[in-house]
Amino acid sequence: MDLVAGVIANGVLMGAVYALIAFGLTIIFGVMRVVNFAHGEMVVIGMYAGYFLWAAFDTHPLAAVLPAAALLFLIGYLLQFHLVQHFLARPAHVQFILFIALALVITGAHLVAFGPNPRGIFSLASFEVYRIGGLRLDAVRSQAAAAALLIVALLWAFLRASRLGRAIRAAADNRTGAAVVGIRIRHVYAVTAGIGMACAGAAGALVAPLFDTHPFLAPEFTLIAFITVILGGIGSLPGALLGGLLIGVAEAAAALVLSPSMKSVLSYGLLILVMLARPQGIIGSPEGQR
Amino acid sequence: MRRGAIAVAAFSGLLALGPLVLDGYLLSLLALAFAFAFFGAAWNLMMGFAGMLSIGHGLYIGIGGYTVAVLLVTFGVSPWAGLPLAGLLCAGLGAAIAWTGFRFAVRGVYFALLTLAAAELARILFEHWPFVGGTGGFFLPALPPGNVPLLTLRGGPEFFYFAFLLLLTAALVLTLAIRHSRMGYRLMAIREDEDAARASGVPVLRMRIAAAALSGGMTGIGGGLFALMNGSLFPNTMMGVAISIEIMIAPIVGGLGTVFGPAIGALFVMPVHELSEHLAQEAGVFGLNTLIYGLLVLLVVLFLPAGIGPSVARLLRGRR
Amino acid sequence: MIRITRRAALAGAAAALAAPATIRAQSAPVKVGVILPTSGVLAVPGQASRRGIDLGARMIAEAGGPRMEVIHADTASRPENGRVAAERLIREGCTVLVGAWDSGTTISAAQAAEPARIPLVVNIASAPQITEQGFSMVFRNFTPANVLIRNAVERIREFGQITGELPRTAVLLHVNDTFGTSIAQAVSALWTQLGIPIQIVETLSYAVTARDLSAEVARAKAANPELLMPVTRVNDAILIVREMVRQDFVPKAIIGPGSPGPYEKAFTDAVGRFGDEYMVCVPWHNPRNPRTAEVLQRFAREYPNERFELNVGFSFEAMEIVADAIRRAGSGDPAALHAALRTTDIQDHIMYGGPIRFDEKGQNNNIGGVMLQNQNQEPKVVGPAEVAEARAIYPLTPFRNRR
Amino acid sequence: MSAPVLEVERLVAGYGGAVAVDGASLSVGAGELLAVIGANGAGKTTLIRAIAGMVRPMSGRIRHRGEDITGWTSDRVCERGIAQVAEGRQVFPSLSVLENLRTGALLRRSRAREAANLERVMALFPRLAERRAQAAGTLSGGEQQMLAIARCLMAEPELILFDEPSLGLAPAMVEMVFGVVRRLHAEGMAMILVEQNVRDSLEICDRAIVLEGGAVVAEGSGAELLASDRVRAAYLGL
Repeated sequence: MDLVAGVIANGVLMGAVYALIAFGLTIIFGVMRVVNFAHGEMVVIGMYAGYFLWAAFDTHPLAAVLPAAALLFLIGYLLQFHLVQHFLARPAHVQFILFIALALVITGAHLVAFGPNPRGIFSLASFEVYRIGGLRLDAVRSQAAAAALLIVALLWAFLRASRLGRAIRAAADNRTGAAVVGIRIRHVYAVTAGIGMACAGAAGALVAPLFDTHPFLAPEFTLIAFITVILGGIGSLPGALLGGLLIGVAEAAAALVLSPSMKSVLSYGLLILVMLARPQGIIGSPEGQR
Repeated sequence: MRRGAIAVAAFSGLLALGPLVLDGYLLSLLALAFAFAFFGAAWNLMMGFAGMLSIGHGLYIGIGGYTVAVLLVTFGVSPWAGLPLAGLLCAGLGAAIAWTGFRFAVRGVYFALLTLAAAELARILFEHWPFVGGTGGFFLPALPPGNVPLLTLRGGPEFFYFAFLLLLTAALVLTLAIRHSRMGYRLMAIREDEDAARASGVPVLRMRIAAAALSGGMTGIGGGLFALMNGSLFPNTMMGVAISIEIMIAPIVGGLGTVFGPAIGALFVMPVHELSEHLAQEAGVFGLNTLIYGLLVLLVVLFLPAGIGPSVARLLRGRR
Repeated sequence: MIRITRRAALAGAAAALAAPATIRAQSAPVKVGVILPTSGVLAVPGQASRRGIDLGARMIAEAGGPRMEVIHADTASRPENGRVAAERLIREGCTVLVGAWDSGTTISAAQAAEPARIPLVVNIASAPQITEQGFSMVFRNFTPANVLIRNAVERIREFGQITGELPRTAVLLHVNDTFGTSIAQAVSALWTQLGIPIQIVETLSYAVTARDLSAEVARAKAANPELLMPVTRVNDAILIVREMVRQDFVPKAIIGPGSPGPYEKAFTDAVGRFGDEYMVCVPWHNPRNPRTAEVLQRFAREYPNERFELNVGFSFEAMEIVADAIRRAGSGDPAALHAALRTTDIQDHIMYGGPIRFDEKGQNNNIGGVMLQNQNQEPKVVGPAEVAEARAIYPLTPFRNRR
Repeated sequence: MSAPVLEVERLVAGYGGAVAVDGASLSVGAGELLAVIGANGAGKTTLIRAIAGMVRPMSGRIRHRGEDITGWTSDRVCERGIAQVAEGRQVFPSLSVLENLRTGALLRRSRAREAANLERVMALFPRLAERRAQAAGTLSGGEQQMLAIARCLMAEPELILFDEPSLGLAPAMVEMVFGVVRRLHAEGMAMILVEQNVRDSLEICDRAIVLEGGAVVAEGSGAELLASDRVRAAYLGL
């Protein structure tokens, strides 16, 4: 019983981190209608940021979250403002290749700059566990999950309550309307891209103590973010959260009952099922499916 | 149409003379370029003409490859029979996916992810299927001395050069014929505006299934030949995400929805790959090749929005 | 068992290094083409192999060996590039090829080497099929998965004799990639055949791209084995150890049969003392050979941040095999090189095992396997006794006592 | 007469290569209501969009209170107090009525007085006050038009560009829209009113221009144009 509970609990914790990654992807899509196929690469940049901060200053892994998010915000802002902006009106496959090219550039740059060797954070903190009854919850994962949920909650509040958040939601809802009321669309878009990529970067810093950082991790993150987003409903923020938790638990459950190497079968199966049966995602609105 | 046919004839005729002046290295490099040009042309039929974005075309390469290889090694069936069978199987798969997508109204990005999910599912299943060697891979025997390529459909660089050139030429002719046929116009009508096309009486479902089946079937045949060229098959390299993405780059760089786009794209991309690899080796900076390649693709999408093909065509026309 | 006396070793070294004047007098160096995945997903072992090649070439040149010019080609970890790379190197005048680390690329390159009649010395690639497909140009100085496991099983048996007991139950936890699968298949095929008294109570496989192995380790722990046998790459070995610490999973021993990973620097850097006492059975350099010590010192000087592991070692040795063949062939002619490679008989070499000889399929069957144990974050040979440099620690020190 | 609020001089604008506004000139004085009439495709909407900064003019000049604002982006134009009630209303369907209104107050010029303005527009449109928490997408067309006007007022504009505000509305709602326009006019707001409802707009305007093929072909007071045979024949069907 402890086995099942422990595995599922870990699934939930990982799910929260997936949700943060997916949150970033979905907000970019929801506002600009572009799919960031280089999202996983952004996570990896965040991981490197986390690793190097630890290596240089021996900081607590959580301390890297803000700097990583800030770095990725900047990257996202500049990329959107100067590059992606020009592709908004282009067809989906051209945007796709743009992001694939970006992904190649980032992977190549990582390989050139940091080499292929995996970089692991060795800190005693990464071996801690919290015990709740018979349940052992890994401390790093719990902290990562808590931080991820906190970030998601803060962003949600930001989008609801702040002036800029309202502008972002307005721009997502009706682009012409946003221009009509004088919203600086290009800036708002760039901020949105910044936030989306900052989510990926923060998630990267959070997982850096869990997975060792190397240049080729990215596609896995991109895929998981996609599946998560589609499950929850593309463009839906609560959907990203739900999708993340669902994927986390589903993978954990699959690792228990199936051969663990088959566990992504369940994710893909779930993905196909949702696409066929409820294309707007589990809690997304049909609006999102444009 | 006539000018296009002349262009195809000139293109293929010129390349057919290649072995007179090229050595084994350039031949095998070009064979690889033709292979990717062919995959690109097949993919282009679906995306460029019917507007169905498939990011899981590795599925057909893999299924085609394994079909031919397993038939050959396990059952002793000649690739002469294996290749058409692979084509039929993949055409069926393509049709099934197109039908599923249509039936459940899976559009745009969703359709793309459906194709990706299908390819990934197939990859994982093959990785757990001992009959095809799982992740351990599936190997073809070495060619015996005195091998007759036309019999075994396996051989040296020259054989694969001609084999893929032939496939590519066939694909170009087919693309050209379709482009100027009623089917071509219907497909492009669907691409431009599906609802309008349906309103004006285009049988959207039939057209989409036809395009997907044709594209899948062609890719399957190419995948079979690709496996014969590689000599070994692994689910990850034959149908992973990497190859699915790789085959899209050439047609988009070359010019989507044009007859020659995929070929021009592949003939541009391959040397870039090779030169950047050289450069990386010379500089001793590993990974530089990925960086250069990514930057070049980026530059092309930035500055040649329609792809290299149309820009070259405009340049040629401008000269006249 | 193979025994190498000190005298034989010295004689061999002298023979290998003292090239006859006739060769040195020749003007053109022999071009050696090296095909490796130095970029792409296999870049880690690809670049490690490259270090072995480069070091080998330099040391051979300095010792007055036959003149060689090494030309590198990168496959970007894509098998179809193996053929193109081989064709290119052949065009550039290479008369012998070395490569290509992974099995798919090796086959692809062999297909170009075969009709061109250019020998291909395989540094690393473990699929048993490589030497079973009928290629006449392939010479593999690496153990296929089945031999790897045969050696590993031998080491585990010996280990029982040293410690006085063997664990009774085991869980096999393996990565589901080409290598991991071949190893797992070989384990299940050989285990009963060789009469190992350890019962494998569960076999678990996970995807090579796994991001999280908590569930897998939890399942392994639930089976409560005395022995954990992980077959991993480096990343997942790290993940497994971290999870074992967190879940406080302490079997009596961790032994990875034929598994890469734990001896790599990335591993010991990432898990530190928690990675100590982790054992693997792999082909390895012979620490008792004085030449090995020399090579290791030189490597440490030239690559202070890297570790000399088996990718480096076998790539280094591939260069020695090539140099030896050139010396005996007396020319760079591929046919002569091929004939020389067929009759290769190198007594003294840095990797542990018997003399390097290739059978009619091009396989070297004399490669040994050692048992390595991480001690103080360095892999140490703990078996067999004739080459051991440290005593094995058994049973495993609980992780909670290491904080 | 004081300096005009807005002057447009020989404006040329369009989309892609197509020219929709071809050399139009106009001016709006303080507190003046200028009606723009013309057939479909005459360039009315493009004219509005060019002034609002949503289409970049190809040539010509736009001046606001003497300052050249040609080619400015929409946010800067809005910031100067030129607000738009756009064609198709352009509300934010998934945002609540209240949130929609608050998007009108994102500009620096009116940000500080958001609460007061909110009270004012709620008083002006009690219907919106009732539905403040409802998503804008669920409102009726007339209510959405109220929302669009109210949102525009949140910016404290000094010139409002109305683009077909009565299009597709029920007669009672058309009545309401004209009532609001009249009221704003009475309060001294400068406005440009583009309408297919030619008679009503000519009746309430101070001055009107007729646009044909993107150029101004007639100009005069509302009464003058109502009396013109050409206008009567072309736009009033008489």
